[in-house]
Amino acid sequence: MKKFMNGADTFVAESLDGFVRAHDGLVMFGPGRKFIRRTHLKKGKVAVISGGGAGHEPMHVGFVGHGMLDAACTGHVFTSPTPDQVLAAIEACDTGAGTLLVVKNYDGDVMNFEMAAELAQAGGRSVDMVFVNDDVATEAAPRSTGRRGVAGTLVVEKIIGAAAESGMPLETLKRLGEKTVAAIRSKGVAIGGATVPGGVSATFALGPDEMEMGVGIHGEPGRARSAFQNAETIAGLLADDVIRALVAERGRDVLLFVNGFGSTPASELYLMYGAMRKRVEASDLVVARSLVGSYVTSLDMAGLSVTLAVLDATGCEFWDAPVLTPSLRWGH
Amino acid sequence: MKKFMNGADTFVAESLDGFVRAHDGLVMFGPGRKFIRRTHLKKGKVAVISGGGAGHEPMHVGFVGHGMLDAACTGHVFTSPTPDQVLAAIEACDTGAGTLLVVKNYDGDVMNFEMAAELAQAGGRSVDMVFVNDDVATEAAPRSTGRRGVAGTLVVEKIIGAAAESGMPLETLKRLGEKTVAAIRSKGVAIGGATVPGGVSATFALGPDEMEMGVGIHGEPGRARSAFQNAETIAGLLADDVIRALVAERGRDVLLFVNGFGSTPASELYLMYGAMRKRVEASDLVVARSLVGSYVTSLDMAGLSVTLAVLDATGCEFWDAPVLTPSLRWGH
Amino acid sequence: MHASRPLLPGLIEACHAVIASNADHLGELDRAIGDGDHGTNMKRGSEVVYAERDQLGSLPLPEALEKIGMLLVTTIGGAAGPLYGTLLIEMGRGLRAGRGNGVLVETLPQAVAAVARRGRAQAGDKTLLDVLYAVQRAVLKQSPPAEVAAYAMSAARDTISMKALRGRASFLGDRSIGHMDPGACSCALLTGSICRFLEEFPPA
Amino acid sequence: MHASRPLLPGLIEACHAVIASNADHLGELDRAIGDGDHGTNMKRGSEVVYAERDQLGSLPLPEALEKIGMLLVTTIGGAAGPLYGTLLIEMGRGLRAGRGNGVLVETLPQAVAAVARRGRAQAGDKTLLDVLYAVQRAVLKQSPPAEVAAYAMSAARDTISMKALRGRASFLGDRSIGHMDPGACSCALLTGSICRFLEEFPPA
Ligand SMILES: Nc1ncnc2c1ncn2[C@@H]1O[C@H](COP(=O)(O)OP(=O)(O)O)[C@@H](O)[C@H]1O
Ligand SMILES: Nc1ncnc2c1ncn2[C@@H]1O[C@H](COP(=O)(O)OP(=O)(O)O)[C@@H](O)[C@H]1O
Ligand SMILES: [Mg+2]
Ligand SMILES: [Mg+2]
Ligand SMILES: [Mg+2]
Ligand SMILES: [Mg+2]
Repeated sequence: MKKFMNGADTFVAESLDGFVRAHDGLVMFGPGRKFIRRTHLKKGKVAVISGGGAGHEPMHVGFVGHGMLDAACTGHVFTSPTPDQVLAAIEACDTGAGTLLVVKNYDGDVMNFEMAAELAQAGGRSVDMVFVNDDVATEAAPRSTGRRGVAGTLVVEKIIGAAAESGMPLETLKRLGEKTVAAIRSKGVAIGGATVPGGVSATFALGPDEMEMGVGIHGEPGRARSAFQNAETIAGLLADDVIRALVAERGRDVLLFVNGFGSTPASELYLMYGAMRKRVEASDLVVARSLVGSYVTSLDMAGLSVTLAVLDATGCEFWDAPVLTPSLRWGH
Repeated sequence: MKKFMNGADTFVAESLDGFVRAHDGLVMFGPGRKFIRRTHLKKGKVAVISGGGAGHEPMHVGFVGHGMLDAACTGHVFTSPTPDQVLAAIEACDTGAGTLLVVKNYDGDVMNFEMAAELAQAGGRSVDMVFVNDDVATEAAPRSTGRRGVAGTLVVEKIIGAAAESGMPLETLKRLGEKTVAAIRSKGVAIGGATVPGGVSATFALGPDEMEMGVGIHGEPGRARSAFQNAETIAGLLADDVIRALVAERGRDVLLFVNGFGSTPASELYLMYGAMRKRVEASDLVVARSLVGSYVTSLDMAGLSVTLAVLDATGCEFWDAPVLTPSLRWGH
Repeated sequence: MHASRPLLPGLIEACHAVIASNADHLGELDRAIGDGDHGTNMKRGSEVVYAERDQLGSLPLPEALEKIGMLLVTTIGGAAGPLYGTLLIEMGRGLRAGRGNGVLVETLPQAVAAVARRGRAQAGDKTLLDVLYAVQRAVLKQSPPAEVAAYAMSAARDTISMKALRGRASFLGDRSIGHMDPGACSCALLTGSICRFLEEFPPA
Repeated sequence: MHASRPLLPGLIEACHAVIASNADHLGELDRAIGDGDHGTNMKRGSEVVYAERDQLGSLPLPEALEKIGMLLVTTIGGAAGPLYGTLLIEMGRGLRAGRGNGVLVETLPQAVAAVARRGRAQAGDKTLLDVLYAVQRAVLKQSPPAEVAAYAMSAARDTISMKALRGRASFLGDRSIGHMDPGACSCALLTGSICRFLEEFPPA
């Protein structure tokens, strides 16, 4: 597979190195390059830290900065970072008001972040966690891992990040995080698999007229393979599932976020945004905020996801609040 | 070819429609949807207008807004817009200080914009043009079209846009534009062709170990096909050519812009940014500003380009000036 | 078909038909040394003109030609739009201004010169101009239609060995050699189609 | 090889070898119902432990086990890191705390329970726990090494027909049925390798 890299072993490290150099002033490496943090911490603010496997760029490192994350820990490709990375980030960014970890709901991520939280707590720090689980393609059974976290993570990090910036204390922030998570649902479709650095082929192969519905962001197969359709039909399949899962009353304000998985051009994302928006409005929801772009990716996977988040007045306020990160900026 | 669309004929119109809806408040359609303009014009400012074929999104429409363009005209895929589109944009955005058209150097674009300029001038308006020609893969012969315009167009639009916002009059603005163009060079590489909506195959086919060097942004073949290489080597091939063509004295400040062509993930762009930066610094140039992202694309082409722009103090100032557009935002 | 068939709508139909059946081929030529859209560009233009053919047929010839040119300019875009558009606009204006004593072909030299100015191009640059110059030469020496068509196609073939100096193909440098220029091809095809029509239905 | 070979470095070598030669297979299993990295994850972990084998061999067994666990936790990441790490850390801590009268295998129940707590998982969830429980049962009834290994592999095979309730495979729902769980496979492979080593070089 042709990839712009020097070798699979150094891929993540070299990519992060380029990232930090491109955005120096805004972000910097922590000791031992275990995490990337914002250059200037704000004393007395709850530290908001996230992270996950590499391959989702610009998430999470692209969301480090004023109004969003204090630090992000990156693991190997599609592999959760280790507890020592997260612990080091907590120790660097906790300025006294404690730390909230935003974790996507994968057992690997949950366990590694949890071990870090336990170690930090054993060291006397206040640490709490919010788990993002927005993917409706993965329904929660009574005794299972439940829904995984996908593009909705960006929304949680933005809203929590803004609330933390406003001085919200840890407990309230965690509650806001849980409320935010509960009001977000996503669904994705792929028209081509991801190629992992060093891998010999795509994570799954699709025929020229096939698509994979209900995919996540790790190049894994989705819930079902079916015939490729036109934009209207796909928009319907995605949006209807998400709207149904959201159980929002008519007339509510929502954020509509169309997210590319890595190799879907902006023109197609915008086209799908238009198609989804019609669906959402036909369900008597009000598209009050929008985001379109490849923010939560799966290496070079072709495809996209749609995320809907119900926003109350507080949610809108925190969504609109100033953010200054490598990948999201507004409101200054 | 699998594309998120309803049909090739409606692809551009539906994509632009989604774009305007996603960014309403910032941008709007002009009459007859002939162009997209910023919602609020600034009286007495020179209007800066650009445009080109569709397929380069987010360029140019993504650069409409405060500090950059007043309007952008989009043609069919890879086809220059028509003179009536450009004329309509001029008529809507000229608030008395005249209009500067930023045009990429393709005969089609040049002729259509020129016809529009002539019509506007015949109607008594002041209109001038700046032609961007940054691609070193296309060397200028005495009697030829010369170098084509590629990703450096973003830099010209940013700097000219900021200068216009500062109140610079038309003549001075045109001179600044020409000076800026003269100090920008780019070169691109593709590892896969583009698939045009409605087309049955990619614009060119590459073997699993091949790359096309010196490509533009219209899915056209480049200057030479060669064996795919690792990131260091490709960075060298691109950066060295661009540095050589730039003929900048040692110690000069430059902007280093690594641009994805549509389906190259951010992780690989950042990795290449790091590799290029080493090359640039080894040539005793100072990377004073950076930009990494898929801004000037060629539909879903896989590959990237590197752009270097020598920045003097004025250039830095206009580059840093506030910009608030759908796709570029900083400094507010 | 009968000889009293109105000239302009007939010519428009003929041009529309030749573009429709050759659009894919033109696209392929353009994919080799350009951006692959010359077929769809020409088709888009010819369809708009075709849709207006009756209305255009009811106009005096100079106005009709100018109108066709404007339609091409405002629908084609790209390089082909301004070039074919300029050709027809200038012929119409020439006729109206009484150039060449009202003989249509006599307006060609000035119209072709306007195309060359618009494109900043010369003979030998591997563009549709190479065909236009050939047509102009043949027409001015009053060659019969079949011969004019043959000259045009031969001029288009001559572009194969040329290195492009204008248009997108120029960006390819030496790699442009060995391919027929798409604009030259469309121009020769249109010429052929017009000439065949004029042979079959000679204007009164 | 000779019988006086030191136990821990030998076991480490055996584990390293079985992972090295099965990494691609583990990756493939994980590609089917996970994210394809289980092979490289296990390899990364085993290589770090392998590089430290002599130093680890010089430590008292409880400390060595804990240290190996920490190495796995800090190098593997993903789900496998905390799970295998917890197993070894807890066995080491158990030994040190005098659990099971200093008999290594007697520390298994509490260590496996810690793994289950960390993973919030139960028997039948289609994870490496299904193999760990089988090993624990066999070991506690003092089955000979070859039999323990057979139980482990059979438990791994039993995961094929299960529907995953934990880990990434759970996201696939019914689509997870029909594939062996990668973690169960690595766990059975490691068990087999350890058992073969212990048969060949029975500890003093
Ligand atoms: N400067 C020019 N002068 C004359 N003819 C030109 C010029 N540039 C391009 N052409 C003609 O236009 C043709 C390409 O038209 P088309 O593909 O429709 O536009 P574009 O090149 O903008 O995609 C070329 O094959 C050539 O014959
Ligand atoms: N919650 C859990 N409890 C027990 N075992 C688990 C759990 N989640 C995953 N596993 C085991 O981990 C294996 C996957 O490991 P690995 O691929 O290295 O990590 P990841 O799933 O993070 O990519 C699964 O095959 C399964 O055996
Ligand atoms: Mg993983
Ligand atoms: Mg074109
Ligand atoms: Mg073309
Ligand atoms: Mg895995």
